[in-house]
Amino acid sequence: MANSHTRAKTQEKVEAESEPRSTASSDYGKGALRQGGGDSLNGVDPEVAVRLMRQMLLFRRFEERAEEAYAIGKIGGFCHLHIGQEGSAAGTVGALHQDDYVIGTYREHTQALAKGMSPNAVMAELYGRVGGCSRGRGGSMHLFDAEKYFLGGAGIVAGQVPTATGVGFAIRYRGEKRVVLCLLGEAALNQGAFHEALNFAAIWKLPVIYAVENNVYGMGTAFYRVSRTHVDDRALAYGIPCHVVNGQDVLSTYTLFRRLADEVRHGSGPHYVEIRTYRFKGHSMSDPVSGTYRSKEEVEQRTEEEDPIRILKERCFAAGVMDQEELEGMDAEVRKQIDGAAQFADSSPAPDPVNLYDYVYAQTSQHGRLFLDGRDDAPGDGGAEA
Amino acid sequence: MANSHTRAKTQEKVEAESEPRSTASSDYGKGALRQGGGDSLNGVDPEVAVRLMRQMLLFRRFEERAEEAYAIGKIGGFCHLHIGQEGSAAGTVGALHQDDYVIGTYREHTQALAKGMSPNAVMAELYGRVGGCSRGRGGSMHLFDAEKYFLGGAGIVAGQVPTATGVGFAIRYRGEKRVVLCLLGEAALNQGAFHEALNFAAIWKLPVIYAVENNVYGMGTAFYRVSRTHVDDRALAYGIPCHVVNGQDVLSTYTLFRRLADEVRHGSGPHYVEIRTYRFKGHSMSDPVSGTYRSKEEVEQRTEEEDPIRILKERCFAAGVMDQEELEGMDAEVRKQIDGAAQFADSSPAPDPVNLYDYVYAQTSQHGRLFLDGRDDAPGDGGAEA
Amino acid sequence: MTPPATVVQRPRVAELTYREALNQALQEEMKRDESVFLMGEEVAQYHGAYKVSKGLLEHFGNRRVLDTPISELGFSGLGVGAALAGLRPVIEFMTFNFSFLALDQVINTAAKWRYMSGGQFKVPIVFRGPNGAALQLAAQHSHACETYYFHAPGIKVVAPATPADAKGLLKAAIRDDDPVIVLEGELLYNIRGTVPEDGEHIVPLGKADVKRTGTDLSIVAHGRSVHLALQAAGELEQEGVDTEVVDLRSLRPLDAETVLASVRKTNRAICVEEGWPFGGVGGQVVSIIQEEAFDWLDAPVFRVTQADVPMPYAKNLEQTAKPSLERVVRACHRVLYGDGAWGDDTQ
Amino acid sequence: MTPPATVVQRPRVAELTYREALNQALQEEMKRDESVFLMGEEVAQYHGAYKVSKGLLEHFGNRRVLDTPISELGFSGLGVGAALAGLRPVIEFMTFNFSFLALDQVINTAAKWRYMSGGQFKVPIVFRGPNGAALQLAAQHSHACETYYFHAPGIKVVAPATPADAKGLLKAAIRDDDPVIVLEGELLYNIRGTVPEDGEHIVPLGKADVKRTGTDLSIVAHGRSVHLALQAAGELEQEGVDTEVVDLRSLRPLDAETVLASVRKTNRAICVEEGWPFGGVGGQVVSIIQEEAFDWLDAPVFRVTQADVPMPYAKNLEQTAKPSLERVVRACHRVLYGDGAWGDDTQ
Ligand SMILES: Cc1ncc(C[n+]2csc(CCOP(=O)(O)OP(=O)(O)O)c2C)c(N)n1
Ligand SMILES: Cc1ncc(C[n+]2csc(CCOP(=O)(O)OP(=O)(O)O)c2C)c(N)n1
Ligand SMILES: [Mg+2]
Ligand SMILES: [Mg+2]
Repeated sequence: MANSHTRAKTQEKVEAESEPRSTASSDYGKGALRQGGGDSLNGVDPEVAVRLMRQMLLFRRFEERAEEAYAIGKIGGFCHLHIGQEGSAAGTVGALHQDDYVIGTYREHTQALAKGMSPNAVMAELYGRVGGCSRGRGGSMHLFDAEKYFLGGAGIVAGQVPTATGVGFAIRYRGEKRVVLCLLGEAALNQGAFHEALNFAAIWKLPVIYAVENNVYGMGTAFYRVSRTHVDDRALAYGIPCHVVNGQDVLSTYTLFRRLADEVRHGSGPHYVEIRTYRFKGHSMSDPVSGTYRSKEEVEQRTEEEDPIRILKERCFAAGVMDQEELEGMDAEVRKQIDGAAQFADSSPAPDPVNLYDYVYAQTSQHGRLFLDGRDDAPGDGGAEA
Repeated sequence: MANSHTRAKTQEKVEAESEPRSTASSDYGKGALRQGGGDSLNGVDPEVAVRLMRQMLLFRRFEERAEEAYAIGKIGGFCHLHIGQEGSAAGTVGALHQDDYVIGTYREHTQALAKGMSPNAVMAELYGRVGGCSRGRGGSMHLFDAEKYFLGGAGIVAGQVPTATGVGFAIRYRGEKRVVLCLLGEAALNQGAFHEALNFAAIWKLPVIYAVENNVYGMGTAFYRVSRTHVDDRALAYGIPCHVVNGQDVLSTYTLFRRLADEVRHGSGPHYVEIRTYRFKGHSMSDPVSGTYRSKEEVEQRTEEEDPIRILKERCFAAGVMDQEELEGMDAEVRKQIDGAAQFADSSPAPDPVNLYDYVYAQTSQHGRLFLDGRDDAPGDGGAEA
Repeated sequence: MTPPATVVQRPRVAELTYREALNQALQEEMKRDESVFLMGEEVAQYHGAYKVSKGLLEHFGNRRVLDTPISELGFSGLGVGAALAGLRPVIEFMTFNFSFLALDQVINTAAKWRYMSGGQFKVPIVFRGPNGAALQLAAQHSHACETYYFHAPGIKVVAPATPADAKGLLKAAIRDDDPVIVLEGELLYNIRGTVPEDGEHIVPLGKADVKRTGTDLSIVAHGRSVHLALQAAGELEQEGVDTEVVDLRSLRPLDAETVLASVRKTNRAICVEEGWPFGGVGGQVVSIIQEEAFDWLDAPVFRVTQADVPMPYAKNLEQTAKPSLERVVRACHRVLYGDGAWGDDTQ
Repeated sequence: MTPPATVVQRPRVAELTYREALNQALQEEMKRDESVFLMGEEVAQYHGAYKVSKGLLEHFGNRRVLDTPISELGFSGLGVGAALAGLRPVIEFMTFNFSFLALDQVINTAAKWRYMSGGQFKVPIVFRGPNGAALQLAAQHSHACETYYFHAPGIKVVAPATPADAKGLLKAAIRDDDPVIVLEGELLYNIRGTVPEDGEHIVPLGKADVKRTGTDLSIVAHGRSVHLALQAAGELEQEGVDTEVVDLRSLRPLDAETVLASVRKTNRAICVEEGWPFGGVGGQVVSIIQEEAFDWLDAPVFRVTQADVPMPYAKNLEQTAKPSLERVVRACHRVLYGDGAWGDDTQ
């Protein structure tokens, strides 16, 4: 299998217990990331390859539209795009079963779409409308869909890592054959929450896959500036098997996650994957694409060489499962879908302010006051019979 | 060197940078802990050996007296004894220079004494008297001595690890040739604070030695129940050299820390040491010595076989630097010293309640109220000229 | 003390400690609902640092009673995740002093997932453990943490004062679909009281309890301070003062109506709490009273709190720092017998 | 607005933004004192997420301006350790929303080391950064964190409303020997105002500032709410109401005397704040007013706060949730023109 590599803790006892099943490959290291366009589908089913292509196109067009909508003020607040990292959304989330859980970061539009959430509902959420997947309460950073088992949309760096681990706990508690995928950025590795959570997953053998999207930077800070070790070293301290995959190569990513999800579902305990990728845009809409912490040349070169869509395109063409015309047709379809999403978002109404106090609690209080802001419009919950 | 072992991260780049200078020895593993009584001083100066013996006797007698005083109500609150772990107090703190910093846990009576603090002031603190080293404000868990560079006495598990790291930062900032020793228990490794701090020490090459006293249990929980990896695996994730030493053998401990402190003082960056030891008493005064989470047999056997005082005694006798009579004479002196400490504590007055508001802030406020409890006795700070 | 209002038919009662009452609540709810589990430091093999979970491991096994590493942020977040996925975790903080480390998970995840998801997720989780100063545990181990939790919408907070309330409120908390903080009194675990054995003994969240009726003065308190208030009421009775003691029981929801009804009757009130004054519970209660019963007040509402200092270790300093019977009585006197020119004397 | 009282001789002044004023304070203090350094996420190469530290790396080098990993607990604790060892760290939280993760180090170490050591150690550290909701950042990124900090003795808290106060308070905070929390208004960074260029422009901690004098009504506010209060005062002026605006500037120490003097003059007051009500700043101010100026009050003191909900994302909901000019004016009207039977209307 190209572009993925696995390491396990060298210490005997732990290795014996964790039984990493990944086959180590020899292309680990700096070169791995540059070996994108292969000449085959690496054993991936052609139908799957086509589906992944469609997904990645959808993600790209969605994000481009979000960028436009932000520029004209239809979207507010923070907005973090995933452009350049589509391979990791499609290859990770796309490799799961429908009833597997996913929790992501604030850079999660595509992850939500990959889990099957409707582009309409996601776009409407970015617009802050009632038709949004979080009814306009969450916005870009806080997308949710309980029915699709998409749990967020978490805005505190690494905050979702314990949460995901707890979902894994619930799966094991009920004896289910499910997986929870926890997506995080490489900068989250420096948060204590990450460490505490991984230790739990290790000691209780929880069915969690930690997928670290290493896009080189956390805001303006390159990982090497805030760590003396590599991304794939960090989980070894807990005895969790570590894998590295080239996220720009969606087929490798997909293949690895398919296998790991299967293992986890059958009781392997947690896995940890470094997905090597690159963010083509700024950290958020207010961050310049280049100039401050990375050079224009760097961004241009990597955007040019490591576009996951181009890489898959070349593979699909080479394998003969798709040609230029089909691709263009697919893209046209996707664009239409995104137009529809934007229209849906536009026509969905803003939430009614009278519902401001909804969803804070399960229900208004039968006794006592839940809200003490003294506003007339606050639900008049509370007491009376005293 | 007997009973100490060093590991460094295997990854090339990091190894090259961290240049661990410890000589690896082959006695790493379960056996190491049982090899206490050697037949020589392992190159340690006889005078030093005698000093370490005196120190350990002082610690033992101090703790025994604290235990008695607690039983009759002279000491209140939580009280955590270090009996059985004297070798690690003497061998770590005792290996430092006077102007090196130390910060410890709530189990720090002996660590404070090892840093040269007066038994009188420490005992008086346990008694809650103004003559105490924290003027009666801190108690057993919060011993301080600014002049001796003893910074606490920290009651939140792992809370002192970032603090110590910051002291290391200050040392480097000023370009001083000093070391900060951070003492912690093995259970602290599961706190996020530990991880965040170690990463800082690694990336900024701070002059900190993290000394983990692995006494097997954190309260009633054996480390293997809350970790799949070993104590000495945890710092590898940051590229910090890891060492293991038998804390029941004070000479090995001393020798290792002397060397590491020297390296750190000369710019090596941080070191991490697992000190293998055992707690002979309960976690605190309310915790039974055995029965709940460890058997009577276990405690008896280890107390018998691994008493650091007995081990050093045998070495000293074997090396001819001390005989039974001298030892007894030393013990009698130490006991007298402790009697004096208890007398001092007893005769030191309780703090005067009129000083309740002292030391909360640098000074009472010139403007505005610092204290809002509406008490007549609160300093009448604040405003006026409005 | 009035018996809890929810108990309809005459239940079997037992004389239990506060600790045993909490233990019974846990046992009953774990029996009743397979999705309830207990997690925390030393809760299983050690039966809890304060022995609240005695026997639970033996009864329910290590699937449902779990010892954790010392990772407050981690296991709090783990609990939230488990709750999101449909379980009903009860998380024990060995003491609430250590919960500062977990605050982000409580405020930013537990309290917000329902809201941010537009109501799609619920977070039925209980965080419980001892709160407030015990004896000579010094500054890092003597926090009353009310303020840190009741401040944030999305969270509920209760603080039982008696064994019966401890059982009834913990059961209500476990059954509640929102995150509930249960602040147990570290010094209350050994107090005894009558507790309904009834498995359906629920004290609803948000209902204050008038623990003593009176006409001259209201003392508003919660948790351990209720006992101080009752003692003070006893002393004042000697002087012919008839004191009403309102035990808030819940801090959020807050039963303003019971407080207001009491003050409208007595026209005078004080608030007693174990915590610090800035941003304390008292300020909130005072605000409500003066906003909504301004015309009924014959005197300002005074507050008795811990001295505004970190808790000292020395026994005598600690006693001085804690709210005392004497201070409570003195505040009552001030409210009762002030010279009627409120304000001058305090300048 | 009155010029700061400490400036004696007529200083050179400049028209600066709040951001520039903070930057100037940092520059001046770093020049003045070698032991002052700045540490936080993106403060060096990126000049801070809000560009407050622009130019500092270039000026002072990476020894004194340090980018950190995303480890709030870690770098806060690091700062405390550095302070204990004699430095004067300025710690930037990218926003105070992330400071929950660091709370334990602030409350349990920074605030207590002096006390627990019987006065042997000082902890001269500043924690600063944007506080309060900005625009549509939703529930996890819109906290006003006053309550979490001013609650604990050992800590000081300030919240400047203007560029001049921002400079003067930050400088005072850096020179102070206790831990000081500087709550900067996330939406204030771009406001402009006159700022003394004087390197000794210090606004002492604990001194409120009467930003507008008036005789009919007092509005007590801090930070961004001061601007809302001033706007409201302008509106009320049209109606012939003469409003006094007291800018607390410091929340701890709290300048109760200035508040009380104002209320004793106007006999009516409201409190405005960006945060949530339970345990908020308003409750504290109300308590003091009614305890110490009871007889001067002609009406209850009402509070205007953020709606008691997590901050919603949608623009219109967010606007509804925030304290607005309209709500402030309405509260003033209530206090001014209530029917004099305070309490009935609110039941
Ligand atoms: C605890 C916390 N600290 C700081 C931030 C501000 N912040 C948001 S994203 C981010 C960078 C995260 O980088 P990374 O984890 O690599 O994810 P990426 O943005 O690259 O996808 C920072 C510092 C935050 N949201 N939470
Ligand atoms: C954050 C935090 N959680 C829990 C506690 C309660 N507690 C005090 S000591 C201790 C065990 C610590 O064990 P270890 O670190 O191994 O040190 P030892 O007591 O063995 O010396 C616990 C759980 C605490 N003080 N702080
Ligand atoms: Mg990144
Ligand atoms: Mg231990």
